[in-house]
Amino acid sequence: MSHMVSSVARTDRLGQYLLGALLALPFLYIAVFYAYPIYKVVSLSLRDFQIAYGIDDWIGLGNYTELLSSAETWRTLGRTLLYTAICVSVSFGLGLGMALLTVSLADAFSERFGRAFRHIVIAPMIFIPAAAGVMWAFAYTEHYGWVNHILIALGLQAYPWLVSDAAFFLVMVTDIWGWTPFIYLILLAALQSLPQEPIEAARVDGANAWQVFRYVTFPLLKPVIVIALTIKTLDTYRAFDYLWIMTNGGPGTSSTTLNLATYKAAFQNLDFGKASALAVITMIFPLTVMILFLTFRRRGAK
Amino acid sequence: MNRSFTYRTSLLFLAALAALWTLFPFAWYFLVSLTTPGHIPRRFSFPDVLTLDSYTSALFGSGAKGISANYSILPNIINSFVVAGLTVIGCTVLGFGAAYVFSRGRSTTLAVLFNALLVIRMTPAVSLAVPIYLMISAYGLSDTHLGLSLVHTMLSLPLAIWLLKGFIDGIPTELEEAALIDGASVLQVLRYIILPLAAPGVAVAACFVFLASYVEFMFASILSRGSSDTLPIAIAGYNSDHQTFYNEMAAASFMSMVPLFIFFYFAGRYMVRGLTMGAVK
Amino acid sequence: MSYKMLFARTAAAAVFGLSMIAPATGWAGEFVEGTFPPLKAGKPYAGVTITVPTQKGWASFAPAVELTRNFEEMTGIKVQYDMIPGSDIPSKQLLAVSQNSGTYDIVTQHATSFGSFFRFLTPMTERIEGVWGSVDKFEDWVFPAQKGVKNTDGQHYFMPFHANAQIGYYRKDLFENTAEQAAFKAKYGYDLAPPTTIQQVRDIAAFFTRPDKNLYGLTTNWGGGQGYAAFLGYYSDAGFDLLGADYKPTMKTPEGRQAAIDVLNFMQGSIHKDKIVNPDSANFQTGQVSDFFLSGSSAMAYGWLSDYWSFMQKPENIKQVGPVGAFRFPSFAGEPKGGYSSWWMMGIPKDSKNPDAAWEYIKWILNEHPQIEMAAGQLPPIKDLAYRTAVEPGGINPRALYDAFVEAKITTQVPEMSQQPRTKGVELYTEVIANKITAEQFVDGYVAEIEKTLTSAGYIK
Amino acid sequence: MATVQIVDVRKDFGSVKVVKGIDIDINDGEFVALVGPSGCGKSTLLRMIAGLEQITGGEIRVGTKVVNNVAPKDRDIAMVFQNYALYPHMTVAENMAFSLKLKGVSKREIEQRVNKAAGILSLTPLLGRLPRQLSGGQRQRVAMGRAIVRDPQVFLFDEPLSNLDAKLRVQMRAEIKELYQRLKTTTIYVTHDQIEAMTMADRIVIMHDGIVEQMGQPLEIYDQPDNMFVAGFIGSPAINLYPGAFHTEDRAVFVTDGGVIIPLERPPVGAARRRGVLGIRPEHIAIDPAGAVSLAVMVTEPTGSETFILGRSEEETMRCLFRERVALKPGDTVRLRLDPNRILFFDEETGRRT
Repeated sequence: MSHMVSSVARTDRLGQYLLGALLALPFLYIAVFYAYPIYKVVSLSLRDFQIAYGIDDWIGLGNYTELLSSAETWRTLGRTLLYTAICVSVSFGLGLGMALLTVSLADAFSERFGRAFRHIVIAPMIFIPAAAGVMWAFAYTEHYGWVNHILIALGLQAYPWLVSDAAFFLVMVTDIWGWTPFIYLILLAALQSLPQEPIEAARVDGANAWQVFRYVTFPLLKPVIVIALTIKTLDTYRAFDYLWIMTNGGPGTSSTTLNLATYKAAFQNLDFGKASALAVITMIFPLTVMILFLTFRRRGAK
Repeated sequence: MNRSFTYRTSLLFLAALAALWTLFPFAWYFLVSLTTPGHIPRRFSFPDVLTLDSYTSALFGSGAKGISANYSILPNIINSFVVAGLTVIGCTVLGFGAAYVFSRGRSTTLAVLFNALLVIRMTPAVSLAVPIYLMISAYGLSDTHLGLSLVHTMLSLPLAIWLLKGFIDGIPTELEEAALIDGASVLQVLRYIILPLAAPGVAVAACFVFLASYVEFMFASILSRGSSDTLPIAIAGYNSDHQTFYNEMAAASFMSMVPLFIFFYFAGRYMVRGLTMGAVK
Repeated sequence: MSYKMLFARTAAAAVFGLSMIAPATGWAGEFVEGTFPPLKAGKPYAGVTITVPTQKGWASFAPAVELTRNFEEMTGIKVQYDMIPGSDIPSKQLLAVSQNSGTYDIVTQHATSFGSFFRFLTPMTERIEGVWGSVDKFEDWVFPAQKGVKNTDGQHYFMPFHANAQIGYYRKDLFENTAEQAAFKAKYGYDLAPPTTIQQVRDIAAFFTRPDKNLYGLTTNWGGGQGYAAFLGYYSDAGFDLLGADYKPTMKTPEGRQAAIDVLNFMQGSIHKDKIVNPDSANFQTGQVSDFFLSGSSAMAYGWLSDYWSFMQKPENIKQVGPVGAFRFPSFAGEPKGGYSSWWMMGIPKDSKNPDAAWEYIKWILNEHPQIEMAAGQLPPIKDLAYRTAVEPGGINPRALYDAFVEAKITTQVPEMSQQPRTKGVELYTEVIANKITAEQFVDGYVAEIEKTLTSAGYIK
Repeated sequence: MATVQIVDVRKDFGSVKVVKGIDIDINDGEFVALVGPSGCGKSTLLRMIAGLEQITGGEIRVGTKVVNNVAPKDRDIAMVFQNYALYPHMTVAENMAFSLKLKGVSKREIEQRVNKAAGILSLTPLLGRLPRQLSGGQRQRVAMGRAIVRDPQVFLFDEPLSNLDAKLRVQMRAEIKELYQRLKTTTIYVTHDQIEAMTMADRIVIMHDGIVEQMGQPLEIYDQPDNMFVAGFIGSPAINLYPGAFHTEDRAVFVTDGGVIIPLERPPVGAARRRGVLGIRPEHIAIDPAGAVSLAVMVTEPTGSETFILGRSEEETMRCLFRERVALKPGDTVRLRLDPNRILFFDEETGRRT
């Protein structure tokens, strides 16, 4: 604790121990509930561990070779990345659009109007994801859901949406609906705290709206965008609720992402060994991204 | 601002489109919560029966047999609040001191530990599910409030520390030094200076932790066997093998959003900070 | 006669004619009077609390939960229920008992998943002999399905407490409407009546499918796990067990393969090609089927509908559909061959802290009082009781349910079948019902999964 | 009250040496100002005296007690911070009472002492207010109140006036001085403002780059700066400094590198043909038609009481300050006389005054 900015720890030996303990406590907790499970999941992934059948044998990389040689695993990985890519990019586009719209509304009408619009846009955030999941699943039912009602009103046929190939993409719609406000809020906050001078200067210099955005606003927003996209990407990658509640990963495995595959292997098939191997595979991507991000940010800070 | 009529009209049009996109699913679902199973519209129309029965029967399990789940979400509300409450206590108690040290300390070790928090926050929860399940059941804590809140504490601790650090960063170190010179010990500095000044921050962090626990689904579903089901599990549970009570499910969904609603009024302006773990202020 | 009156009658019978229906009851003072299977007198396990898992939101079990007070008063044993969501019933309990944590004193399982539990349960033969005199007498007392529950060691590990079968419902007002009858006869050449062959099901469903009038011919519970169970039910009713004597999947034989394909083609085609089944059926569980049927949008319905039979007999609930009739769903083999039984059972795990108190509970739930109370949504697994609730005049269950059940079977269980192959089966099934794969692809994939699992588990050499 | 002795005190932050061995003896009841540009180590030194920074080397004594390893709370000192560091969640009274409360002083005595201090600083009507409800000057007074209420042995001030506007600063300066005169407590006062240091302190310590450049009474330092740094640092507008060479052939003159020839009355001993730096304060330059230096006026800044002129002479710029009003405008040329008695010379290499 010798490198304390405040003098508190430096001047009090007892205080040093106390602060050490204050720091040690949560990390002890993290050691028990994070570090140990990480160690454990890696070690379990090297075993054929099926608790219900009393099987618990060390099989080395057996689970991995089995998983990595299965086309389904690669399809699952592809699906996970597709889900992440689509949800993140569409949410980003919509979020940015609505943030710009909010600023324009406040500018063209009144601050209050902008605020009211903001309240509307973030409404999905006040719904528990599980509730949003059942709500959207309901919307796709043939006889009660408004999606089919609209189709029928338009003279089209109703369609069993969630038991079709469309299901995977419909979960994405829910994800986008539920999480666009996240990106929106961050971008809006950033937009509203942008220095006005460069934008005004650009206007005076004769830039049109698009040029102001392209050459001034967007570059100024860039650091925030990088952070928002990183967090959103990793959060989407971890997505579980919507997929599980709306489709259970189906039909078949057509909406099973790595998260769901891990969950199913563990808690439906009770194959803890294989589930652990999947869990490790699932972790690799976010941990790599995180480490790259932190290195990048460190360099940026220097 | 002098803007052309076309410009303003197209802005309004876009705003209406965005509002439709976010609000329409709610509106439809809200209508469902206001009717009874036999009266959920089967075509694009308004339900012919409007009643608050779904709310009372979801809340008290008082609905008529056969057309109601006969299931009260009151115990689930209590479960949710107890688990989230314990999680808030865990995160604040564990996180406050660490946040202080992170805020005031400068060393490579601290920097590494602090980044570790971000890595922990971004680890897919499902990757920890198996070992945590085994641990929690080995200690006989599955299907208990404590067991679930121990896990939720783990999940939210990084965010809590991150947020609290942000707030403590805003407290000038001179205040601590003044207190030191005034004769305070480290504990007294924390007790009389940092804690009262960080109190709004603690409240905001507590809100985030509370909500994170309140909406968490996966661990709540893995670790519960029924008697400690939290609200999300109960809501999803209306969709059972036997029957789906859409109207009560909708009513329960709308009732469950009350704490989130309050939160947006109480700490909404800290949203961004919480969402990005303070990376963007 | 309402079931309450029926209950009064049977209760009286229980008190005065106990010795007649309870031949194995020993010395009267040893047992609580009026109970059969008899509960030990003198509250030997008073003060003990047992934990009993059961399914969440299970209407037909709810009366038993309510009646638990009686049990607690009689025995001094406290009962704590864990309400587990239906889809987690196998996994949560399996995980609990496999960790030797003593979480549960009783395991509550369904016929699709009990196999995995044998290794964690205590055999019940001795206890059964103590009450019924012999295992044979016990097996005679309940439906034959129970014989399929035995483990390979020939012992019973589970006691049944709830029986159910999938049956069909139809709207009497439509079927008995003379105009409809005439139109039907003119079109198909035979009389409109509850179907007895699959072809008739198709005909009638097609006849009544009028989407413009918001009417479908048939609504079924073919969503996810229940649809998979429905498939197994049809397959079983065509005379096939899932596994043969050598543990090889019967779908590998040409006949089995054809039967499975017929069934799946019917299910898939009804939704996607012929469109004679309400398309939501691909997503429906029984409750939704019942709800949809009650709203008047379907001429026939299929599922675990007895849960809703007594509900549908009440005039206020059938305003839109009029009187409702039940029928035994036809078999793909022409003659029904027993079908597939929903058989809910309780066993006592080895790690139970109070196995004897748990046994008292199991005996109690098989008693007439709780069984009759629960019969409003199920069939008692006890033949005699079931007969009274369904066949005797004034019974609260449809006759078709009893008929469907008498010969119902339980698929051969090996522990490994209830997890990975089941998950795979459900996955493949959902792809069939979503029209993503063909019936043949299902059979091939499913057979391969079963063979893989059972080979690696050592059943298939 | 106590003496403070600082003996060879050093402070390193990692490999950076911030304070490089400082010796200062402060007498009992003395008011000493530590002054220097930012980064000179004056605040670090003060914080070491307070106990807020560990001492890397040397010794600090308060009274007779070595306090190197004594916690701040046990040093019996009080400190006023640059931004006042008032506890924002406590009222004025609570702020002032905090140290007494921690010490376990009885409620009655706390009240008495707080009231007394508040009376001295005319804070009595404000006792119930929170710091955010106070003006800058009031906050400053509360900070002082918090210090005096404890009756400490030493007062430490860390640039206490730098957050106030110019007018208030002058007023508070007087108040602090008055307070000091009343209490006569040993006071160490850190500032970067030389006027504050000059006007308030009994003794000034001028620090630069972690060392003491000069220590002494204000006017002594002004008139006889030990070196070029001190000369340049003290005095506003700043002293004119011209590197150049002495010529003694004809008559004694100093020729700056920029070509200005300045006549000298008596050159420093052994100055012939040697190089050096000439220093002349702006107020020691007078308008004199017979003066030796000609100045082309570039900027005039009349403030009423005095007139500042920036001009060009040959290749040098020159700052002049006249007490009288002069009617000069840019472009004018004027002849000046540099008061030879006031001219200072410094060694070009060492910067020391010769």
